[in-house]
Amino acid sequence: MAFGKTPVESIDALAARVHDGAMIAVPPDYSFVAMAATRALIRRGARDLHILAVPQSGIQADLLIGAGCVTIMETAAVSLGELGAAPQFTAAVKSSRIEIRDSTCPAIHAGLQASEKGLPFMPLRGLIGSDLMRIRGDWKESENPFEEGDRIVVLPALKPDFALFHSPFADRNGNIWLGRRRELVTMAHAAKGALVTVEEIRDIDIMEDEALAGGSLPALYVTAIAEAPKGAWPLGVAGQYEPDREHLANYAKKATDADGFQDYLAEHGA
Amino acid sequence: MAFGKTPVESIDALAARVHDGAMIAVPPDYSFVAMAATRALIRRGARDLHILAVPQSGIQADLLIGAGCVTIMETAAVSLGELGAAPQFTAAVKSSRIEIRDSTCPAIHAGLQASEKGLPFMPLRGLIGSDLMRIRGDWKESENPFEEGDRIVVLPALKPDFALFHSPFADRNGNIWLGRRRELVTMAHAAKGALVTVEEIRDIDIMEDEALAGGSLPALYVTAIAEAPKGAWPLGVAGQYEPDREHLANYAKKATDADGFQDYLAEHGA
Amino acid sequence: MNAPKYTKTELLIEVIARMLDGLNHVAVGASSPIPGAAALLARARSGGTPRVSVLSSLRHNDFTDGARELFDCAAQGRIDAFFLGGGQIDGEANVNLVGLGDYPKLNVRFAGSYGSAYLYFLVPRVILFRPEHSRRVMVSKVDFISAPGTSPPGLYRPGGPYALVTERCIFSFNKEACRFCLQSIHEGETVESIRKNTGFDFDCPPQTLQTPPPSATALELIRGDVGINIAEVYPKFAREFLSLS
Amino acid sequence: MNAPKYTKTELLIEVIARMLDGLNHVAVGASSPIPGAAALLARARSGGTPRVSVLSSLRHNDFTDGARELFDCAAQGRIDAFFLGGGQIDGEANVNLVGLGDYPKLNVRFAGSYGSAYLYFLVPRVILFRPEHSRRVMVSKVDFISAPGTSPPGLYRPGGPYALVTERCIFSFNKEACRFCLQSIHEGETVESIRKNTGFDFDCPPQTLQTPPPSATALELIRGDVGINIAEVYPKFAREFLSLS
Repeated sequence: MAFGKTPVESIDALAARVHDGAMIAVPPDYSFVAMAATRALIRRGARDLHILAVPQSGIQADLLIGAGCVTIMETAAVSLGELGAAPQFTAAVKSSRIEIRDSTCPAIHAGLQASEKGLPFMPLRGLIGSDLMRIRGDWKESENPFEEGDRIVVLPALKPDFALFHSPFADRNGNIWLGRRRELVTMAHAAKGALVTVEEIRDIDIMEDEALAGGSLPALYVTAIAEAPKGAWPLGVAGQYEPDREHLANYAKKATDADGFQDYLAEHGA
Repeated sequence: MAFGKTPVESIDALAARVHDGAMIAVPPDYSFVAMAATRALIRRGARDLHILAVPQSGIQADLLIGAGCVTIMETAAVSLGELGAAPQFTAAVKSSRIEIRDSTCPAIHAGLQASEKGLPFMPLRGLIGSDLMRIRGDWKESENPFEEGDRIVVLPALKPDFALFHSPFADRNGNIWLGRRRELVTMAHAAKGALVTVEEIRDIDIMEDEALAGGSLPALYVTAIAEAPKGAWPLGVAGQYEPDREHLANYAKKATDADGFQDYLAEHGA
Repeated sequence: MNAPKYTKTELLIEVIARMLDGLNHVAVGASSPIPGAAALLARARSGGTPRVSVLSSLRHNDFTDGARELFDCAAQGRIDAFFLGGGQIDGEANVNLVGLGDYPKLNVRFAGSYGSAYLYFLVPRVILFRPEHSRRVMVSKVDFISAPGTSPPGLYRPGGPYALVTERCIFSFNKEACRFCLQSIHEGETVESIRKNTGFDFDCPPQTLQTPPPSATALELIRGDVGINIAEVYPKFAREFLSLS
Repeated sequence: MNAPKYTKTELLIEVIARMLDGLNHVAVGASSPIPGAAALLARARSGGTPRVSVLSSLRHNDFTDGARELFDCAAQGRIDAFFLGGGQIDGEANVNLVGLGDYPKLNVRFAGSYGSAYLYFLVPRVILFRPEHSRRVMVSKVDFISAPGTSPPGLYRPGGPYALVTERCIFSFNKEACRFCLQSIHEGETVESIRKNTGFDFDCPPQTLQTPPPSATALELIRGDVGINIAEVYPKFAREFLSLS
């Protein structure tokens, strides 16, 4: 089945498009995280993923890291928020099982905007004097070409293979509604393709409704869509369902040791 | 009267905020042009304006130029579209009555995005080998810091004093709805302040409606609002009213000579 | 069976549409009614391929991120074809959208360069379209280069000129030689009439092809859906140059 | 009349809120329940000034252009105050949000730098907030500089540290001397207890001020509207540390 030119497929078919070694951009926990697709990635045994958190992540990154799917984690932070440290992330970094590319939120946004604009780099204020500049061999100090002596950092473009996220709905033509979550629009523009799970597919044309069109991502950027009701669970979708706080607290407790983490995976179908 | 912290005032009071010599950014003819405010600017005898068309303009720029309000016109183009050349613009450029800063659409967007991001410059592809590079003393050829020999242009930030545009509605807190016209959001972010005329003020909170919020500009960026029903006339507002094509054709004819232009101004209250 | 009668406008729409068949995404800029109609025609007869984004149209416009999205999208490699005109076009495919004479004190001022200085570099298939084919327009050297036809090796330039379509003929562009080559001439023209009206030198194949007339299907679409849709953005054009059925 | 009883959390909310009075726009980042409550308190008692943007809140969030807008807005000079924590904070106001030990093989790993390496440079009034005030946190030199407290002259830096608020005291920061100065101590503390628990040297005024307790109005708001609103984003915090009426 396909709406317009964008295929609508099963969550496992969608996850299978993420090849081993792919760089995938994902949103923060509060914003339309494709958790059902994340479990599908773990089920299919994805390997060597380069996860780019835009700009931070939580349980999604922790699950993928714990399940051995991740080789590179690029992020401004990984945390379970009020529930504390992300246990699998923390353990993997300390034991060097993954390569951590510590970044800072605006650097990730700027790197994606560079790709969005087809630019090889983007300048950014701040950063100079932080140890991030020391450890990021790919960030460079440069000079403002319009003012001698004004030092400024330049960052290389970040070009993910896929942007992977969830949305309240797609329309019959494959357009995706995202409302205020415009970092997902930028992510999709910057990536080679977007893989999107949706609560539902509505038989409407988003582009015919000016109110909806302004908060949408055109099908043009979407590689494939999978219908996934409650697809952000145990995280929430603003205005539709709350995060499952009990479940998340249980995860935070269980995932602190390897056995508990494996139990969790087995129990929750990943 | 003020909604939230944003003053709501008369169209003349709003226009009076534009001081002589101000740099003001304006949208293209198809998109929410503040024509009533433009007539108010002419009424108050604004002088030495630096008009930045984002990225092109039509009757708005032509009127302001003809009325002697403009010293610098920075734009990718000025044209009356199907109705042909913009007569007052054309005459003013040929007689050197205004300084024309010829640009190209993406360079204007990039310069505004630089200001939006608080950056002193933005790189851009293309341009090299065009005569625009020759005549724009403020554009520089540079090198991609991540690839030796890869030449790329850098453009200085464009920081307007005001973004001036029209919108279908504001809410009671001074938030402005713009739908898909997101170049107006960028314009407002980049400018020191936004002056916005609206068809109406609705007694709602845009931020409480996720569908509307995604296509809106927060009051945070808005200096002042004026209610101006049919405020884009003789241009249109998508979904609300069409351009007044007869009026525009009449303008195109009249404005080709100085007397006809003055007649037009007198007749239409500018 | 006689071939159906057609206007020059209809021929030009069909000629351009043929250059778009099989592409994924075609964008159409300002003041481009004929290219806009061509893109809609290509889409209509292929069941939705290519996607068409007509700037300043609400209905035929996939963009939702403001006016910059067209340019970003092109830089991402997501736009396969675009159209440029020109007050002057020269034999090296340089285009001039700024004016005639010595800049800035021009004898004739055009509207301005629009996005040409950028899109010409980034869109793989840029179709130059200028109906008027005279020595006034097709010049040996443009007075002002809004966008250059070619760039030196090493400069990032995935895009460039693909063809030049006029009221008299179609030229293809040879990037290596940096010259136009006559591809086909429209009904009523000869190689000599082209040469006489062209200010630049160009290559000719051994045999001159005639531009085929629009098909009956194309004409039906142009006079139907395509015309109705282009009238949204270009009402004057649709009224004056299309005989809508 | 006895002063009303209050918790340490309530005191800290009030202490920070006082630093925000009169500002136009305060933004609150991730994992910042007390600063978030302080910003809402400052707004509540001034009739809507300052604007407050709480990230990850829908209700108290003016941003509509995606996650980058906070950072762009700060660079535009439109955010007057922001908050940073730190697993370690040193006497030169450097903050470490990355971990303890030699990077990348750390003994303790924190969440990460978030936006610190940028916002610390651009927001005029960055308030460092870390309740735990021990030699483990307040160190002589951080193991990793997520964001430096000061920058050499000539570097573009309109922002920087304004104060450091802990469970024991308030420090102000002297940019020229690149040192903290004790501003006031909370009830139950002495200069000696502060020195004993601080791993860096700091300046002391001749007379030590006591941090004033929260006003009855402040407490009423914290236990009412402010608490209810902060619970939207930090339900666990609101449940455990605020006694909502």
